[in-house]
Amino acid sequence: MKSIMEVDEVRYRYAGTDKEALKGLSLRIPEGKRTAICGHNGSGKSTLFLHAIGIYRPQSGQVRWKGQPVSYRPGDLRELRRKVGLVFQDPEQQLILNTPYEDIAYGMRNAGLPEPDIRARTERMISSMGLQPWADTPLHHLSLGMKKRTALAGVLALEPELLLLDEPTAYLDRKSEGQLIEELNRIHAEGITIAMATHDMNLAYCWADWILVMDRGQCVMAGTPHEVFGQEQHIQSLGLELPLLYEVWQALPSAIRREAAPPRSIDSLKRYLSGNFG
Amino acid sequence: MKSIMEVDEVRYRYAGTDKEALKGLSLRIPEGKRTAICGHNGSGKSTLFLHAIGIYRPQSGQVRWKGQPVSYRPGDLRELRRKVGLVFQDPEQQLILNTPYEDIAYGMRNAGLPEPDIRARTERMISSMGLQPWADTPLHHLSLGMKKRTALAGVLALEPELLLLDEPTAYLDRKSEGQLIEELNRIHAEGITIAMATHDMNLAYCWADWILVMDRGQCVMAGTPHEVFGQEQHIQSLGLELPLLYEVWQALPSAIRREAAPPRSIDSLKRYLSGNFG
Amino acid sequence: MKARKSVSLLLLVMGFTAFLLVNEPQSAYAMHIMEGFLPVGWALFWWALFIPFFVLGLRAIARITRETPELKLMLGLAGAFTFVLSALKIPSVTGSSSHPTGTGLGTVMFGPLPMSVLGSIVLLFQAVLLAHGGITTLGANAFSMAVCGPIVGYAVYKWLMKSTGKQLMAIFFAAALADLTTYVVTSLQLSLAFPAESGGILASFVKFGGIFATTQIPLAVSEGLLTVLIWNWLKSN
Amino acid sequence: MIKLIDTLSYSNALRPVSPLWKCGFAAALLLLSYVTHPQIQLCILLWMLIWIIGYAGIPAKYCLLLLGSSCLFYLASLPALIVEFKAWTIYISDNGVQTVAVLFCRMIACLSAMLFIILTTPISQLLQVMRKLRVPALVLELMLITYRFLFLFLDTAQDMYVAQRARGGQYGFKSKLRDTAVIVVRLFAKTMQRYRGLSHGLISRGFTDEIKPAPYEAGALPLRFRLEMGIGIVILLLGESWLRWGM
Repeated sequence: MKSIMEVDEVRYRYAGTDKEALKGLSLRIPEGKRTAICGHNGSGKSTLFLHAIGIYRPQSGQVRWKGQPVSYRPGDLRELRRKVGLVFQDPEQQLILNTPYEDIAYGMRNAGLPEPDIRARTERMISSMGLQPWADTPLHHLSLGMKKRTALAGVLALEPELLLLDEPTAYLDRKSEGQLIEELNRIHAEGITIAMATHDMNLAYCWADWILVMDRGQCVMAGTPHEVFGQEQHIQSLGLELPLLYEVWQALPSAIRREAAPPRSIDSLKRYLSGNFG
Repeated sequence: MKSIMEVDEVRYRYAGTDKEALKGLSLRIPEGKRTAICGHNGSGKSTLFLHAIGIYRPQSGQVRWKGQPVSYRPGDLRELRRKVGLVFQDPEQQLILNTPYEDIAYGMRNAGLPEPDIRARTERMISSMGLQPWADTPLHHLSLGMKKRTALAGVLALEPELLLLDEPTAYLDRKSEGQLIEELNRIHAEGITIAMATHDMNLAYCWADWILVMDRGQCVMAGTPHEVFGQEQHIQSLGLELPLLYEVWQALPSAIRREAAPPRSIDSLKRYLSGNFG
Repeated sequence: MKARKSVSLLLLVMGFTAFLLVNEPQSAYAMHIMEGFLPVGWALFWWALFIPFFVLGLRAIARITRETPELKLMLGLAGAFTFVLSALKIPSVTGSSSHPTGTGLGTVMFGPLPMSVLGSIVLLFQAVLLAHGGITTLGANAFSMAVCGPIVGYAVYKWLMKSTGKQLMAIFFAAALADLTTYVVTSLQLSLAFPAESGGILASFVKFGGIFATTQIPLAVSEGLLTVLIWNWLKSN
Repeated sequence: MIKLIDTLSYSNALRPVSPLWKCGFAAALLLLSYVTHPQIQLCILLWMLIWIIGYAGIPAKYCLLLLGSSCLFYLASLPALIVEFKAWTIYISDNGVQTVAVLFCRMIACLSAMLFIILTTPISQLLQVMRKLRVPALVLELMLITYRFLFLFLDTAQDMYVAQRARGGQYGFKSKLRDTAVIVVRLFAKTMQRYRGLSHGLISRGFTDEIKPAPYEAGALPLRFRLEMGIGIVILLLGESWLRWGM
């Protein structure tokens, strides 16, 4: 498995605090996969992301992009930030201009793309995200789900190779969450590597190909969903809960489960049950 | 079923907007129960709460407290606000003094309680909320979960008869959410009526005794969790999702479900399955 | 021999100062006279001069908040906003970055008298939370930044609006001149306290003014431009 | 920097000590620093460092960092104080050098007394002291709200700044100026939003016309400190009179 980004023994302490936010963190984000990075608030997920785009610089250790150590010269950093798109948890933080149309173009204008290109790409993003009816609506009139989609569109417009998302579904209702996940799967199908920080274990379980678990500034588990959640004890000792679907599955009588792999969506559970017992 | 607060045909339109936030809303909050008010963002839940404590005044219709129409004279309003405690979604909105210890006392000082009483009650609240280690830490050093507990403590210190909570679990991780719910159940056991606005259907399903569903400024469903979620079609037509546990339950073969009532927590599901098929 | 030593010392000090002023992002805070710098007489004098303006501002605020107590919340928040404004790093036309004072924008938004109160609160917090400025010199600093700056800014704004009607130009000069006034008054305060051996107060004023001009004049231009941009945005939203 | 001082003021070992005593002590030393000779002023500096680093447990590096960065103004003013122009010649005046030396001693002594206060006493306690000193309630209320929201707004501004850099902004003079303007505007909108939210939040908690602060709670001052303060000040005074009148 090739990794697109590697973090090696990184330590980071915020100025004026005693506690280290990252305590010798090492992890790899595999290329071409959908990775979920799980952990509590304060486990260092956001700090990790700010290292990934070179906003923070490790106090010791190294961040590598496609095997090469990240260079912190201003020009190289801009280049890196074009290849690695970061969508922040709070779209209010990220949205800069007045309307989705203007805001989506912001990053491209900074990157110095020619105006006709910017216009074409913006329109493409707007329509693929289903934002046409609101393209010229002031952002503060939009719902949170809409704002999140605008923030995502602004990052995707730059055609990053790696997309990082910080708690993308936080505080979305299930409908907007579903739309967002669909959108992410579409993007992934186009060949973009995606890594998402989340504390929603249900989401991580049903969406990710690869799971990393962070705890107090370190990466403590890594593997496929089945590998990671198979270690129930370990997960629970970290104070994380198991995915509901996984728990239900484990609670079913073994006569029903047989040797089947645990289903990762409610639909596949339904299909399994109706196929075998309908 | 006696209601502690009733809202009757209330209409309210924010100044400068065309849309009515409440369109003839009628609902009853039953006394002594745990009520969940569900609905999308923008369905009028927060506007309802601001009516309940008399910050907004209905443009038509009536709000009744224990059968009596609410009076909007300043003295009566202060009295009402002592009986009805409102915890806002964003704790920054209602915390004003520097530390949990000082802030929890704020409401009591406004109510003109004698100092020794204030001190005793504040200390009681601090310890029952598990805030001792942070009692003298400035608020801006606390985590969101801690701030939410402080805001709740400040409201509870006034010993309200009805406690209203606006999206109390928003932005909390699952662990803090669990602590908060436990706290609410303890308060409820002491005889306080609780109503919580939420769009987390899983939470509403497993926590509430009574569920109200709001949609576009009206109350469209009311009943026990089983009654409300039994109307699957109706819930889904409102764009709300069913609780995950409920869906899983419905997916189980009817040979397993038999005539049992759907379980409302993962533990009771496990117990049911192991009791019948273990 | 002695002269050569003096000259090399002089060059060293000047080089060091220039380095600090240009490279230190906190150079604008350096315009706050530090704790213990002014002789006791002058420190008291500037306190005495500042307090009447503060009281006037306070009375203006008390008048509005008596009718609508909630406006207190607004003014307190405006204080926090002004503090953050003064803590933002803005690029200066010389290429280094600096901190705006925010008095120009605050004056146009909240008026000069409330600004004298908010500005003093901001200065006090800068002294207590950042160790920039001081308590004994708060009177002098507040007089230059929270009193003179806003008054000049406001007067310039009103006058330009009346005579030309060009709002953006008025905003630019209000913000830039509020900044410049602060700088000129501070230089004056310093030269009064430390007159030169030869040439007295005037020579001293030229010396102090000359040193701080390297950062403060570019900063005033930048802050003027920034305030115009902000104003454009606020209007278009 | 701002979070550093704030955090230290809440977590240092002298926090429980009565704020009124600490302020009185610091005020007395400020006054002494203004009227005494350089030798005494340097004693004040040393004594204050013992209180700050020794008794309050502030790490020495932070203390020296703060002393150093505060001297920036002093350094910047140096040329103006010692360089003289006369008849087209530039020279360093001996008087100027002496002024500068004397000034340095006074300033560093005052600075250490001020650092003692700001590093050991949190703002909330300073507000209580100011209330005791009869600063108008309105000023204190405004300061309270300002302080309460200062960190929130700073974080918001910082977050927006980071997001702009993540999206390739804040690069070059024009883009920096424009992006900073956007931050200010967004922050202003948020300020107004906060204002509405806060007024609802406080009204629901019974706010009518004033924000009632917590009452002053006198912390104890250990006898050992009381003795050291008293004896120390007497020794400084004696030293000063000896220097002045050669007793």
